[in-house]
Amino acid sequence: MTPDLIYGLTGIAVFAIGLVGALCAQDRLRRVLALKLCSVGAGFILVVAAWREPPASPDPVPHALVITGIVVMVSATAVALALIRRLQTLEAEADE
Amino acid sequence: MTDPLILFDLLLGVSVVALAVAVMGARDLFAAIVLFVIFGLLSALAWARLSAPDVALAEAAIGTGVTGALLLKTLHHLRYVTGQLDQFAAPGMTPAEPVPMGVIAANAAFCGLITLGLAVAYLGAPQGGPGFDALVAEAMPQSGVEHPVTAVLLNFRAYDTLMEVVVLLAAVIAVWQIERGLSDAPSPDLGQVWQGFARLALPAIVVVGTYLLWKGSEAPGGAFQGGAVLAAVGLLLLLSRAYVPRPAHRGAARLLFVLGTGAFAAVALLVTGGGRVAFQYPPDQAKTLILLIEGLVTISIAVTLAALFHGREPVALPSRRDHHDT
Amino acid sequence: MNNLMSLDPMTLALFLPLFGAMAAFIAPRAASVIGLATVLANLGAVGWLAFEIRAAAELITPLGGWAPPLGIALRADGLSVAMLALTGAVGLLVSFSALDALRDARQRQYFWPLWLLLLTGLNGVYLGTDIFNLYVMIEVIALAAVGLTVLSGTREAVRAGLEYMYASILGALLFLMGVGFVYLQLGRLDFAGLIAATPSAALSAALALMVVGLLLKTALFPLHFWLPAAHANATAPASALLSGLVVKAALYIFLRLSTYMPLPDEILVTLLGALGAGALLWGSVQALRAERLKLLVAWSTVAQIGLIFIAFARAGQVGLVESWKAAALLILAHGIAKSAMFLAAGRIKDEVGHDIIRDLDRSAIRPTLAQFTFALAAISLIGLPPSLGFIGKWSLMEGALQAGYWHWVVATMVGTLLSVAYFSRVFAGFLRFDRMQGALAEHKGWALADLAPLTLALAAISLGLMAAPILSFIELGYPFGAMP
Amino acid sequence: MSDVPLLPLFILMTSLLASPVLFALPESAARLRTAINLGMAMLKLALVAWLGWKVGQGVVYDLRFTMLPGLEFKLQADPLAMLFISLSAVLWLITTIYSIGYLEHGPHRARFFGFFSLCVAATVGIAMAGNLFTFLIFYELLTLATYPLVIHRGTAEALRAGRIYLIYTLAGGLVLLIGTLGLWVLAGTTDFTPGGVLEDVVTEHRLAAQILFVVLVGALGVKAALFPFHAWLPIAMVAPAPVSALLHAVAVVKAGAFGIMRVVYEVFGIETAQALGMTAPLAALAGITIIYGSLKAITQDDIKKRLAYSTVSQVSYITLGVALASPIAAVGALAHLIHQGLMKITMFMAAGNLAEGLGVKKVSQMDGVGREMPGTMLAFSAAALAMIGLPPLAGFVSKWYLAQGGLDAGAGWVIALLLGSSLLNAIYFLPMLHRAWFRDRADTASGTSYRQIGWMLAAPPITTALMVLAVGGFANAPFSPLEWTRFVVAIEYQE
Amino acid sequence: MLLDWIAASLIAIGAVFFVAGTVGLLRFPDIYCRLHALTKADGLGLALVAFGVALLADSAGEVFRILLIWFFVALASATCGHLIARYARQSGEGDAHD
Repeated sequence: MTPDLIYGLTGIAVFAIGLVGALCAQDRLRRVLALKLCSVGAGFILVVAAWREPPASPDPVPHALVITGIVVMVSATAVALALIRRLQTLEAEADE
Repeated sequence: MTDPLILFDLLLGVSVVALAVAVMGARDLFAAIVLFVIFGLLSALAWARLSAPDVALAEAAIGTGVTGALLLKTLHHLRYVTGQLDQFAAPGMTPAEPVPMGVIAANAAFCGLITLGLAVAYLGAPQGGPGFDALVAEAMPQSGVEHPVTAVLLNFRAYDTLMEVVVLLAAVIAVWQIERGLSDAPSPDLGQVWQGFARLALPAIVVVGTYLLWKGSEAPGGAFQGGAVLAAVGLLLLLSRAYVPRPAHRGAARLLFVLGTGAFAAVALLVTGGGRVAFQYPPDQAKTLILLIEGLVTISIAVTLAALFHGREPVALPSRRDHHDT
Repeated sequence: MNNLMSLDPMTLALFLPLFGAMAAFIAPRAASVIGLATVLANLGAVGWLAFEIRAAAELITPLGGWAPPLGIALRADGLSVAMLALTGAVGLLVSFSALDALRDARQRQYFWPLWLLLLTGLNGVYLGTDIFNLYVMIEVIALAAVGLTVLSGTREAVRAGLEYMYASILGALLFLMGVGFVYLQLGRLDFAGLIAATPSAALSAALALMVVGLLLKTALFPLHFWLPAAHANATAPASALLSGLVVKAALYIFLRLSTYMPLPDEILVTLLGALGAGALLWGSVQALRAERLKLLVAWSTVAQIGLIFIAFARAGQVGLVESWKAAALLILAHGIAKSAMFLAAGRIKDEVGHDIIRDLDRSAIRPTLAQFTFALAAISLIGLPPSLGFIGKWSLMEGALQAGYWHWVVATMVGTLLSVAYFSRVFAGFLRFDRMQGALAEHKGWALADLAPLTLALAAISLGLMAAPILSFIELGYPFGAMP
Repeated sequence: MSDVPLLPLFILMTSLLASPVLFALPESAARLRTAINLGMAMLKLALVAWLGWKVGQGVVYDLRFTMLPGLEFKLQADPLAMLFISLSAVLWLITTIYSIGYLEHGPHRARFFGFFSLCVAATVGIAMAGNLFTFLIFYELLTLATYPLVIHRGTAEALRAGRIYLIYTLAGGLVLLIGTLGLWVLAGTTDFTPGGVLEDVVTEHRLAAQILFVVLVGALGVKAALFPFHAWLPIAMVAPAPVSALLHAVAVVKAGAFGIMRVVYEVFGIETAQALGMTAPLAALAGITIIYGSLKAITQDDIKKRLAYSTVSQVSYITLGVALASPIAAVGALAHLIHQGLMKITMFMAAGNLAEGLGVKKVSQMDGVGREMPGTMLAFSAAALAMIGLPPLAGFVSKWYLAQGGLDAGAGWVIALLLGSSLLNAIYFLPMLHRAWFRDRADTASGTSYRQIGWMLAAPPITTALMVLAVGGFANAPFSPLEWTRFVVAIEYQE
Repeated sequence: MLLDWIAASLIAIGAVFFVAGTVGLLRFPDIYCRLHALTKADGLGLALVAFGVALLADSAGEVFRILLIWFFVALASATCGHLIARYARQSGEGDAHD
């Protein structure tokens, strides 16, 4: 048993949990959280795939990709959250 | 002989999955966000364990830190809008009806099915198989930097990285656009202790951020991690109202957002000529150019992340805090 | 300036809109001027690229001087240039009409940077050869597109934009997970690696993840749930861009991927076709029931995307060489006609003040030219000769007949009839005037703003006459099968 | 005169290019619109005359433009095309004059004349189409151009009629598309070639060819109002009178009949069609339509509806003549293409004048109208008598040839059919004439007194009525439609 | 070797404090008690762990950095505890058994 196996399966499970959450969650904020889980899951797979049995050093390219993915994800999250804030305000105004 | 740390790996893996379930299952949104932050930090730990310190840093700082702050800010806003601000642990935005067991079971089954399918495919793939290792090792000497991840980010696959900064730029433009005219939730008064903490922490954070940026060329760290840490400065400033964005700052903010992307793209274009294509830095100037780009990109990232936290573009403050400003 | 002379048109097509977007963001007052100049320059770059492709069939630029798989290369061939040209030309005309359609200064100020970033992303997709790079590009597109969707700022638009955002992120993340599996199996991410790969479980999973992600982004039934509201509630130029161009990016990636990594099973191809047929029927039925003009147009997009998937599926794995041509023609035809239609619908809404189909005749104001434009665009979308849509449909059905796939012919025919039915609801509104109150105004709405949509609609019709050269152009570089 | 290879294109363009100009003109620019309409119509007539002269000399016009690899947009001017173009050119001029008079004060004239022009362009395109693919293009254009004309009045009833019209004709067009595709897949070409293109294929793919025949003729039968696809035609009567005149005499119905001719003669070839066993059922169907249309016409009180059912019946003469597979019958069919056009346009314009001048729209209101509007009713009467087949009028000539052809083809029942049909024609036309001429005007019938109609309404039906007399009376003169018809048939039967 | 053992026991004791703090967080009835458990136990646990790890460090620089981390985490933790308590008191939430 090696770490990559464990974390690989971890990543897949996290991705699946996020996927199901994104499809089923009712709450707007929680759907964002679910998507975030998906992205971490995908990150796990890339990091795991880059891992090499020590003392060999890991492949740096997937690491760079995951960093890119993280930044992209925070951007998308920020936009989604801005939409949520806006929408909630508009709905609250409509209710009044 | 298995690694003695494998037990730790197992424990960590199980915790991460359990936390993911908890994030989805927690009935209180605030709890879900806190659990998510813990989840993110543990994931980062796992990645550090997988010899990916750069990724771990980025995930901890951006994926968890900044994202967590964004989520909490949004939650605060939602509670403000729906008039639940005063409740310490208000229920989520959804009615807190218990989810039927059948739905949970179906979700779990669906989830298990996806996991199973992907796991079969994963186990069938070559473990620790082919990669870019050899290519990177071969190209490193010409890259201009010593740290391979930085070399990939800013030289070999600089195009991706440029586009990633563009995504960030797009995000801040979109957020400004979406939130124009949106009224702010009142930011809480955090008291004297907090102000003292902020005063003490600020310089330390600046040092850490700069250090991360500087170390990036030879060791884990770099523009994104540094930028995220510096963005924390912005968050502190905004939260402690040491800095209040004003309409007059809009132009400067726009410039700062664009600075990194613009410099990156300009360098990428200007190095062309004499048979060189875009992004092909002359080997003798590669290090200088990369450091230049990294520095400017760090500033932009820090400012942009802080702006994403702040949300709407700076507008004139209403004389009285009013529900419908601008 | 010597430096700039050695630039290649592909790099220009990427950087021009990027710099334009930044400039337009920094200088909001000059955004319109900057935007128009950029879009024009972009079209120039694409023209230059097309010129070079005619001679060389394909062009490759390894960015940073690093050859794939380590680096990322830009590659153009006939198909990608056709998509770039579609984007550039439609984009230019939509830009012109945006000048008039966006009367609110703040909308205008944000429209340009977002649209130019969108253009950057689209151009990047059509020139990309690396699947991770494509992931980043579709995120650029997604963020800019969502920003455009909610430009109007109404509650419906923001709600639709949020749904769109969820779908977009989820689609992109599915794609990213697929990228992870590709790396796991192959250790590389460029197209050439995909072509050389032998089938395996991990690659099948990767393909499944990426295809589902792309289908979500391109809104193939039943993953279309986000599209109608998003496209119907955006401002007219944004709708035109979203419907005409944005969904095409994911379709294009799908087209490329499905050939580089052939679907492992004929049944899957048929399944995609069946989903396409489902989209065709469901989209048409919803369009028949839609009460608002823009919603009808948006549902027709769902139906038309279904048609494109039928085109993809109809010849199966063996005859794909012909399939993709039919699909590409339909993509081009839909891109032009649908953007014309959305712009026209926007003009009608602006002039009449609403877009309730039932009440379209009640108004004394008759934006004649916009209505005419709408009708012309509908002709192309229905697939009547000699429009480009007709040519696409013809090649679809010809191939299906030749392969003996009667069911696809029947599905296409039913879809065509339904499209006649739902578009004729609109025509009837345009042409009736018995219930009209008040005097008839004369030729109201002969505005300069009608020029852009009219040009697009006329192009959608007349490009059918150019089908032969278009077809021979998209074959340049033999987009499928052979790769560097 | 030197040879102009693009002549067919020019003829097409006279109306195709006029259309956008007419659209763009403001409503108030009536004079300019009239000038353009008449100018273009006359220009086209002149060009057609020139073309006819050239074709008569044996000049071959053949314009091609590749649309898809191997698939061409092709215009040609063969004698058969000339027959149809001449008809449309002559009648366009006349109908244009009539329309200008009819719609002088109506709304949406720009739109009307734009589509009107487009409609004629489509008809000319159908006539000159060199292959089925090109034919299909103009066939669909015709549908689109006529739809706005049918619903021109913009009432709920007109819209309903328009919807039915659109569904019928577009569905027909779609089936024609499938048929064209099938032909393309089966034969590798869609060119119109005397003798047909399927000769080599039928032995191997007999069933496919039979299905193709049914599909193509069925699709064209929609516009040709062949039973049971005729339902749209009487409903489309809500259109303004000049539109009805155009629809029935020149454009839509004739396009279908002309298409059937092309398909039978030049896609399948008459021998192949016979060998496939498809001509006899087609002839039977045509026969049924002839009787059915006449029977329905008798029961109609609305003048235009009665005329419409009469059209259903009369157009099938053409199909019958084609399906009988005899050269003599073919002469009758082709001649009837022209003759029916002239007769029917006269009657529709006359009916329009009755409605305009007296407000008379029903047969039961026609008492004594002959004395109020003698010119119009004389024209109507001449056309009606010709339709019944009174020698030596136009209808008699076509019926005579059809009967001869029936004998030639060994189908004796055709004689009975024609006699029966003529009897029915008499039953539904003669009462109208009787009322018009021999009864007194009942003042209370409609309550409206005679309103002066201008020369633009009065002259056209009289002109066409004179033509009806001429083509019948001088049937054997050189360059008469009949003579030209014989020339065409000689080509189609490759004699 | 001895140093290793001392370090290990320090870390272990620190971990025990963390566990105790966590149990308190989960079991105590109201917010102030929970805060009490958390800040006290965690503060001590952190100090012990940091000290233990510092003993294992290779260089003085590393020791310095570990101490710096301890300092800032302790500071942040204390500030957070203060903020929570303050907020709880303002909203009157502390009285409820939540």
